[in-house]
Amino acid sequence: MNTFFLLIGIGMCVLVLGCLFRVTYGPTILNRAAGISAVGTKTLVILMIIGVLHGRIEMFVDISMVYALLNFVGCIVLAKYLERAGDI
Amino acid sequence: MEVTLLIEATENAFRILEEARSHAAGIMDTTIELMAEEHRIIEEKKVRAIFTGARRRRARFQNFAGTACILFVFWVLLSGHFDLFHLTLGGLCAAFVAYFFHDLLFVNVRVGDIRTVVWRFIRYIPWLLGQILIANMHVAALVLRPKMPIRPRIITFKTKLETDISRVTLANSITLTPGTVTIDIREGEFYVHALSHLVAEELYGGEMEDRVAHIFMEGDHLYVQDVLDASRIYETLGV
Amino acid sequence: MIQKSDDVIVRTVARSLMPFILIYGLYVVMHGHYSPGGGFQGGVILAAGFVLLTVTQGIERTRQHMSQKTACVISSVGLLIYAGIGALCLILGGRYLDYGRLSQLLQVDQPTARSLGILGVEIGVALGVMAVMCIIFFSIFAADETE
Amino acid sequence: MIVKELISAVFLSAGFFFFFTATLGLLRLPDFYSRLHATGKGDTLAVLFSMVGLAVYEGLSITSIKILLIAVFMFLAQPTATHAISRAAFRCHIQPFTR
Repeated sequence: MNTFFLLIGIGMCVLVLGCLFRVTYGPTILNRAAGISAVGTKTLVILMIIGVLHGRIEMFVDISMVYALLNFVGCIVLAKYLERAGDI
Repeated sequence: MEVTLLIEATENAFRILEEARSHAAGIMDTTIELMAEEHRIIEEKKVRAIFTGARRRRARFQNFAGTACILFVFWVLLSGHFDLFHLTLGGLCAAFVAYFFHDLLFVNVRVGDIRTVVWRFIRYIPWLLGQILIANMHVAALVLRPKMPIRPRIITFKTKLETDISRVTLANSITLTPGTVTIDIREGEFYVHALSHLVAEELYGGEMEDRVAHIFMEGDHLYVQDVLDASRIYETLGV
Repeated sequence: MIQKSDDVIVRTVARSLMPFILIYGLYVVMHGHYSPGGGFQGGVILAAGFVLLTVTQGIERTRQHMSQKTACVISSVGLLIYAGIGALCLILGGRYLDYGRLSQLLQVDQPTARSLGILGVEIGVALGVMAVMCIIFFSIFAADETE
Repeated sequence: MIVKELISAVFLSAGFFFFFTATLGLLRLPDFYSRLHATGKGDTLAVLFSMVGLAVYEGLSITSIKILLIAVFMFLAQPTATHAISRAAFRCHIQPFTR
């Protein structure tokens, strides 16, 4: 079972690389924001899988929740800022 | 001759005086009445102010108690320590947060309806989960095909929903269901980005809007279920 | 000047999430000695809650609870709690932040006193961090206002 | 025990599949709004599936309830964040791709 979790985790990391492509080469800053949000969501699951692999899931669940929360707040603040900035 | 004239004049004068007196008395009476009425209105206003103040205070207390209870349950779920010290700490924290932010969680909630709303919302979730699953299948089929058959457009439609919470529910449901993302809400008008005209027409049909209106009991839709729920509530109240 | 957001979705969702964010931050602060986190992390979460409140409900709404002046006072109080507990241990004959000495004062045994001392220090740190983060946010985003 | 691990594995695989399609959509779709379709829907369901899988693996405890709380939070937050970004784009007068 641990091997399975490891495989899923490695696959997630590959997907994060895919999202980082969009973050790096996205035509506008809005594409980058969408990519960052997607990376944050995947990081959530990667953190949980690391927790399972280390056998300390009750510890990593808190970190993961904080990550989800800060991702949400960051996304809202970034959207508000871009909205105020006008034309891009 | 002169005497009769004098008598007449005197009688006239007395009559005029009498009239004036009665007139004055009438004016006095109306003045007293008006004053009494004004006094009564002021008194009534005072009493009503006392009552509404009390009602507002009571509503505030209800909000505070509800928020504190919900936050305390959340704390217990998070904490996982059930000894007295941690429970006391949680109660203090919940009361502290609820004291400052009691107006954030509940706004415009009619207390009598909340059971029905929650029950209907719970029954709405499985349908929504099914829709999300269909949406993801749709995206997956779209993305995995080599030539992506999409025809994006922005459509607008006017909603009949009125309160904030029902509009938020509808907007988030639209975002989660196949092929549509809510972009903006301006004065009751939804701007929706749709991937193809098929999903757009499905949205114009308004099935989801009807469902959301049914949850929050809005719009001009009266369902049989509404009547049944109302009769059940009245039965439990013993009316 | 940060206006109230005119987007009903973001406003409503943020309003209903805000108390839960605060209670989560308090949980992280209070359970610092069982789980990851503690004063700094909990303070940052509390500050994130206030940032969310400011961005969605406007700065006037936030100012009812946390104005610049209040934030300054709270940060000072947090530092005072931290330094005060440390100095109390010093007065009672131990080293700085030697929580075990608090057992004489609180009439409890050593491990409980240590745990209570850590809790107090963490509350102080969290208050300080939260207030300073709020001050930084206000100074950056509401710079064109004088108070 | 093997049944529990099997259920957990199925859920995690489904979650991984939807993450994969979401990322592919983010990379392949032609314009900004269409990309939000992929991330907004795909990530929500994928996180839901992954969290349910991990909660099943963990068994019934406080930790699994916390994991499900994360799923509920994402269920509420992800569409809102998607909407916020797309609204910012709409207010910046970014025209959607049309064919």
